[in-house]
Amino acid sequence: QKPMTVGVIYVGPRDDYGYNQAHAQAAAELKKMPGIKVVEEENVPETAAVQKTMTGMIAQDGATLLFPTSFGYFDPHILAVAPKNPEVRFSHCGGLWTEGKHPKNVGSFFGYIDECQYLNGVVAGHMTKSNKIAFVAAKPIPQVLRNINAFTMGARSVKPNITCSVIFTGDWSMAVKEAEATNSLADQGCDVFTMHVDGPKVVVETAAKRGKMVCGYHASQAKLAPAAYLTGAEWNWLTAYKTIIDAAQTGKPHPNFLRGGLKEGYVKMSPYGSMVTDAAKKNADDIKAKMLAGTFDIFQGPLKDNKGNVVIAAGKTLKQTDLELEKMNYLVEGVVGSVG
Amino acid sequence: MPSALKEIALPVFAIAAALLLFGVFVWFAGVSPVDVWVILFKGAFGDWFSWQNTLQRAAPLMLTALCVAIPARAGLVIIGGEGALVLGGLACAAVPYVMPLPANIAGTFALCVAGAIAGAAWIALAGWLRQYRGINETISSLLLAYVAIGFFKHFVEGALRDPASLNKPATRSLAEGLGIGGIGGSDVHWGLVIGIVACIASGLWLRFTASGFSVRVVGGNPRTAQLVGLPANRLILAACGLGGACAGVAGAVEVAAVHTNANASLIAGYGYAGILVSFIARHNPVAIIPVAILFGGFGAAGSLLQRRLGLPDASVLVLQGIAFVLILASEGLRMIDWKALMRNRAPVAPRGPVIATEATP
Amino acid sequence: MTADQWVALFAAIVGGALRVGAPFLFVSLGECLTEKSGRINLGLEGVLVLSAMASFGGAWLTDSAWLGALIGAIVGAMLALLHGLLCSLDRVNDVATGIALMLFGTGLAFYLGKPLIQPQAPQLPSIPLGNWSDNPVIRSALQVNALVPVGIALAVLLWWGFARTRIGLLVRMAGDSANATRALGYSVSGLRIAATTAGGFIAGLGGASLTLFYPGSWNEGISSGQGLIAVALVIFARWSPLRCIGAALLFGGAGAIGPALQSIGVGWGYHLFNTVPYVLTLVILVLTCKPGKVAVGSPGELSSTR
Amino acid sequence: MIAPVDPLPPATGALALDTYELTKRFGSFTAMDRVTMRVEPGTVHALLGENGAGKSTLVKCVAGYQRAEEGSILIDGREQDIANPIVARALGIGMVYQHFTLAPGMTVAENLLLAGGKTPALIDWKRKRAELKDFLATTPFTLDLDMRPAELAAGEKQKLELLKQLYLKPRLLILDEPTSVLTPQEADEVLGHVREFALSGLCTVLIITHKFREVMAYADSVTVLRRGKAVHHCKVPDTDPARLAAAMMGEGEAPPSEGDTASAPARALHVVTPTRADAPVALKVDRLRALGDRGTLAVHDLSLEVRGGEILGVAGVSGNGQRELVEALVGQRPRLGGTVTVMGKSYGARREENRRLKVRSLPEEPLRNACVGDLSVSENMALRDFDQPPLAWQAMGAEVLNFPVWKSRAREWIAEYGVKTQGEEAQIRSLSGGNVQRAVLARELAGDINVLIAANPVFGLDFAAVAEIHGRIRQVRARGGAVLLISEDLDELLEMADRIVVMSEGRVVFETPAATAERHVLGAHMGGGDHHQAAAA
Ligand SMILES: Nc1ncnc2c1ncn2[C@@H]1O[C@H](COP(=O)(O)OP(=O)(O)OP(=O)(O)O)[C@@H](O)[C@H]1O
Ligand SMILES: Nc1ncnc2c1ncn2[C@@H]1O[C@H](COP(=O)(O)OP(=O)(O)OP(=O)(O)O)[C@@H](O)[C@H]1O
Ligand SMILES: [Mg+2]
Ligand SMILES: [Mg+2]
Repeated sequence: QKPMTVGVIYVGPRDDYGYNQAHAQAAAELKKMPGIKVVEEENVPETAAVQKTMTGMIAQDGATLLFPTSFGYFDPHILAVAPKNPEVRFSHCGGLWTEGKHPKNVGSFFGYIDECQYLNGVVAGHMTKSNKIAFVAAKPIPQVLRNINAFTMGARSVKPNITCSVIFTGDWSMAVKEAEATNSLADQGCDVFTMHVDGPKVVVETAAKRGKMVCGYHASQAKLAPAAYLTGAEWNWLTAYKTIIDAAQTGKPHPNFLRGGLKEGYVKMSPYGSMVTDAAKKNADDIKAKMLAGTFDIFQGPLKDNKGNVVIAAGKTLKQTDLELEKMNYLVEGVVGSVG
Repeated sequence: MPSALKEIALPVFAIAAALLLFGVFVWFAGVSPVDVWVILFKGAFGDWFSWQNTLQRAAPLMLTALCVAIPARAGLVIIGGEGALVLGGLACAAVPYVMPLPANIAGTFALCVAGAIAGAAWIALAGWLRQYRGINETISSLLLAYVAIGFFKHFVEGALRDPASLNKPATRSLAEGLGIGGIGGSDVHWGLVIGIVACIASGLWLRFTASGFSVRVVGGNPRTAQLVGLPANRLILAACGLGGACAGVAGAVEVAAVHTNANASLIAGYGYAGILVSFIARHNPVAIIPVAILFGGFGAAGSLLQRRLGLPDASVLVLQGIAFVLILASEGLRMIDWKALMRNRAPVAPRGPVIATEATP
Repeated sequence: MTADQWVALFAAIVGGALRVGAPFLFVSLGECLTEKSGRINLGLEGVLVLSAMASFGGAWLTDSAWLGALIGAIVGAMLALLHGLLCSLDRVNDVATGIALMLFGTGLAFYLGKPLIQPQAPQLPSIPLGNWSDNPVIRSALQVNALVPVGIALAVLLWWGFARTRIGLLVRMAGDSANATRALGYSVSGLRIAATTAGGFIAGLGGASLTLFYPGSWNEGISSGQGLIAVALVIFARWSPLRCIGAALLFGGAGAIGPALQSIGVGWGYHLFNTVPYVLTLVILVLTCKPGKVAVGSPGELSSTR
Repeated sequence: MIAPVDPLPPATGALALDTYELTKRFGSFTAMDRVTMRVEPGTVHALLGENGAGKSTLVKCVAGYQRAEEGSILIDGREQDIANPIVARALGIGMVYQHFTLAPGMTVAENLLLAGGKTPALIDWKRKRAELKDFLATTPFTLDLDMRPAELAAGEKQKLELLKQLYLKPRLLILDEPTSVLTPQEADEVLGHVREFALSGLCTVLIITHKFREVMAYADSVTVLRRGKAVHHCKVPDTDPARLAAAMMGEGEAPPSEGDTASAPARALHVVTPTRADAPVALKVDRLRALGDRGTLAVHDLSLEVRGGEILGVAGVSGNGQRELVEALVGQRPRLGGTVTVMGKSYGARREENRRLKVRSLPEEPLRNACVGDLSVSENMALRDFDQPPLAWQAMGAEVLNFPVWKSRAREWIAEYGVKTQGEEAQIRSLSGGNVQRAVLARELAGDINVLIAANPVFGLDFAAVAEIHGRIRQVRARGGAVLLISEDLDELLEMADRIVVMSEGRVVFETPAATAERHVLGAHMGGGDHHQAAAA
């Protein structure tokens, strides 16, 4: 049988210690699977170029399944190419596919990594001495805000007086700005850091240099700062990849809407660093167990944003799958910063 | 060698040499140069698909290159086309916020006009700063480009943001009928035609009309232009405005044909690539067309190079770098009188008394 | 806002100026030297990125940050030498060549730098200038890049050299009048190539400061256009190496304002804050330029000064 | 290196220069063809020749700026390989180039020091400035060490050029057209000093000039170059301007009927038909003000009138606002105040006014001021009226250029004005200086003219070209046009003008009919009444 050709498209360099690397690691696993051929292209901007890359993978390489992994690839690029190639399956990472609105040969998958950020927050809450923690973020978009809020709420579940300062750099990858943001936050007395940028390497190293602690993101950065790394929120894309490929190989319908958190194996935590206290570990592990059991909800009322407005009414609980969470546009109480 | 032949032959030699050098380069990386050459050709010009790929990438470059070329003919080196492009895109996306547009070709035209005006104003500002405040336009246009990008992001992520654009801040999408579609069902959108028409039109304008000729006079020697009473300031502003308008249209076309809204992906470096395209075309608007296609071809081929040979994406940057360095260098060799050089090589019998030419100074 | 926050804000801006300003200092000194000889090098962006990669790689391979910085500087000098050689050909435009070399330099750096994204390399030491204070914020803000004193020394050296050494006067003469230089029997191209190369060496140290001190690792987004903007810095500094120090600190400080304000909760318009250095440069140009006049100190042969 | 056979020549004092069959080619063009000549030590030797005769090429080879392909240069009888200016300087050869070789942005002190050749690697400015001050005290010129050449007037620059060479204590001093930017008084001052220098045995002087007056007054011997060949050598006492002119022109051609020398016979030929006093005022400048490059007022409330059929000469030492006046008149410099009227109508140098009021100009340095070097001869010839029929026709709302008409008219003008060019399609920058001037002349003198503004129109041209251009300007006058002739050459003004005004420090300080004008009176006013006046009085 002819091997199935799978195309993977990255928006940045494959080995960025971050978002793209998490995908590239899964792609590397795919390559080892029998009957699968992988073609890859990195640093593909979210312009007409990605449309050309997709059609090129289809026309020139014979790809029948594509993983365009950047959020910005979906609209309009995948939506422009997919209808012209109904026999090809498109699996977008980012979670935008809507029943009835988007083609059937397109699907999206994403992970509830805010669960891991919540756990990051719990560990941070135990470890912080100044009761000030920090988040270096790229842009004030729902995905990022959800992580900031989860991190803050995790920490405040330990000590309710903790504040989390956030700085938006404005770009997904801008090394000097990220370092500067980290330093500013350190100057303000923050002592545990996490981030949501494409390549967390700079933040991790800068924070470690300032003698602060960090929680990682995207992939494990433990190697970069073994003494400062508490734990981290990691993707595990292989789970989603395999589900989608299985469907394609067996001729099952294309899984259009895939989501998962810790329970489904879409995300995972980095192993705890050596200085994490037992109390912190225990608290985090307990919550993690509840998450794995499906009995823990991060976002439940009453919840106020940092301007004092009630954003989730008392008694209301938003499940992870609730689409309202994907429209988040506020920072919860305890976050120092504004959405702009 | 007839000069027209030389004009073509030298860049062609330069590209051939660049390919050769690049072959050596990848050979060090353990990849067969022959494979690389074959794939480069296939990826850029091998079949109709590759051609579409190449042309599609070339389209915005033609317009951003005009943003360098037209002011250059008026004597200005503008390198801030990126700023005009993003503002053009922003203006195009902003129009529907302020007035209703018919969802047809007239509406699309209005969008392009909005983009053109924004781009024109931005580059004309650089021209104005030069003419009236004595500020070097190369520097000011570069600075203005950074400022424009700041504005662009500020508005796209702020006042003009579509609340529904959740994780990728963008303006509201254009209505269905306002978009620019593909030519005859192909993937290549009408932006290519706009680019080619703009190149040819500005070429004709510069060559055959009185105002175009005036711009060339101003660019060739501003003092002479003043002597014969040409309104140098107005002509320079016009040239800047036209160039900026082209870049602005490039932004509008990117929005209307590709993105359907303005978002940060618009900042893709087309403005900077346009600088090189224009210089290599020697600021000749018509020559911009083939050079932009060559540039597009590099991009298209680079994509295939990654997928087939697993070379990193940067390899095409290296190839472009080598190629453009060599093409520019060949410009320096163009003026050499090869015939005279050959003749000088021939030994000349000394006619004077034979004295040792070495002496104690 | 509490006093502590004010101190932190102030420290963040001063510290930021020192940290972010270091690469600006080196590229502006490199560009200053290049422009004094009558040539513009827009390709310093390429030099900066390539030397950033080379210093990181060098430090990683030799296990010595200082050797890495030297390697970076030498690689920067080589790329600048290429620029110098190309521009000395007839009819070769320095702006276009600069952009082509920017492409070439970054391409080469990204290509060769792929295996360097993951590793960590030894870092340059920092000089604790803040030990007088017991405020940890001030102490950390004044942890100064060991290359900064080198840069300041270079600035003084250049300033002194331009005024009172033969080679300095000759470089200035090449930048002021090619004819005069030729009439004295010196090679204009030779002087310019030498100055461009030396400028690349200095700018290369800026690359080293990026990857070996701050932010201190190699990745493809390491430079945010510092090399390209060097041209503006030099104009800002009116071609004086001493004023380059001020210009670099100002650009660095302006870059630090946005994050510093956000860290105390002022979050509006950070994209606009990011444009502050560019707007400031424009404002200064508007205030200092006069139509039809060449500023004192600007090299007469420079294509960017009419 | 070969061991010296003869004892070394004395390292100081005037040297003897010989060239033997020196040949220099540029591509296929032989600029200097087997030139053999001898310059005796301690003399002033003049080189004469038409434009492009190869004078500059010859001396550049001696000064190491260019290298001859064949032949040899002998210094004190020994052949020397002068590979570059540094070697030349070591041999004691100093040269003042035809074009300024100053660094405009560096101070006078720095310029002098670098020219010194023996600049130490590290400079002790205190000592060096003292040295320079002492040196300046030994010369008749005064210059501020801290000024920059960009701020100096042309005459001062020329003095600085000379100082640069004198500072070296040269054994052979080469001057390439040193007086073209000086007033007669300044020229006399400079040449007098140089001649003294030579006669004292300190150095040999080789001087290039177009002015017979200077040759006759200051040179001991003269060599005439013609089309790259040395055609005539003689001692000055044994010759006269007519014979030199004949040698320059070639034997078969007629000697010039007039030249830039204003020698007595030439002036006698100059028949002045007086301007009718009731002729209308064609050009009226009223209290014109304009800034100079340094931002100071260069033209101070200047007023003047030129009537139709009149040539008004404007005399003055360069740097007294003449250039700024011309630029303000023709639109190359903003006017700060005052009015300019042509035929009673206000004139702002706009294109439409130029055409309606029939104003034309012949600026100095035509390639810099009146041409676009990259454009062709025919395009340059069309600059005045390319947007008018028949050179352009209206089509689709735009003026479309009608190139065949441009070309045919350019061909006619090329023939009429004798422009030497490879064709009307050749780039104008490939033409020689004189031919560029002719091409501009053809363009500017076409059709009716009310006002012609001419600035140094014959600067650096040979006398045949000078005669031709002067003739054409007189024709404008004869046809009733008003001519404003700005020139740094008093002789030219005395010969051409009906009336002369003197400009000093941006003002008109003196006016006189040309017929009764006296050199020394003009000179005194040009000097502005300070030390120049003392010298003239
Ligand atoms: N850029 C150029 N391209 C081609 N030929 C040139 C160029 N510059 C000069 N020439 C040639 O050199 C000659 C012009 O030299 P130059 O300007 O010194 O003239 P000249 O000898 O002083 O003559 P004139 O008496 O007319 O001033 C022309 O004959 C021309 O053919
Ligand atoms: N660098 C050059 N390239 C080509 N042709 C040249 C060059 N320099 C001089 N020539 C040509 O050589 C001829 C002699 O030039 P040269 O400058 O010696 O004339 P000249 O006698 O000094 O004239 P002028 O009185 O105008 O100064 C001219 O025709 C000129 O065009
Ligand atoms: Mg000459
Ligand atoms: Mg000449």
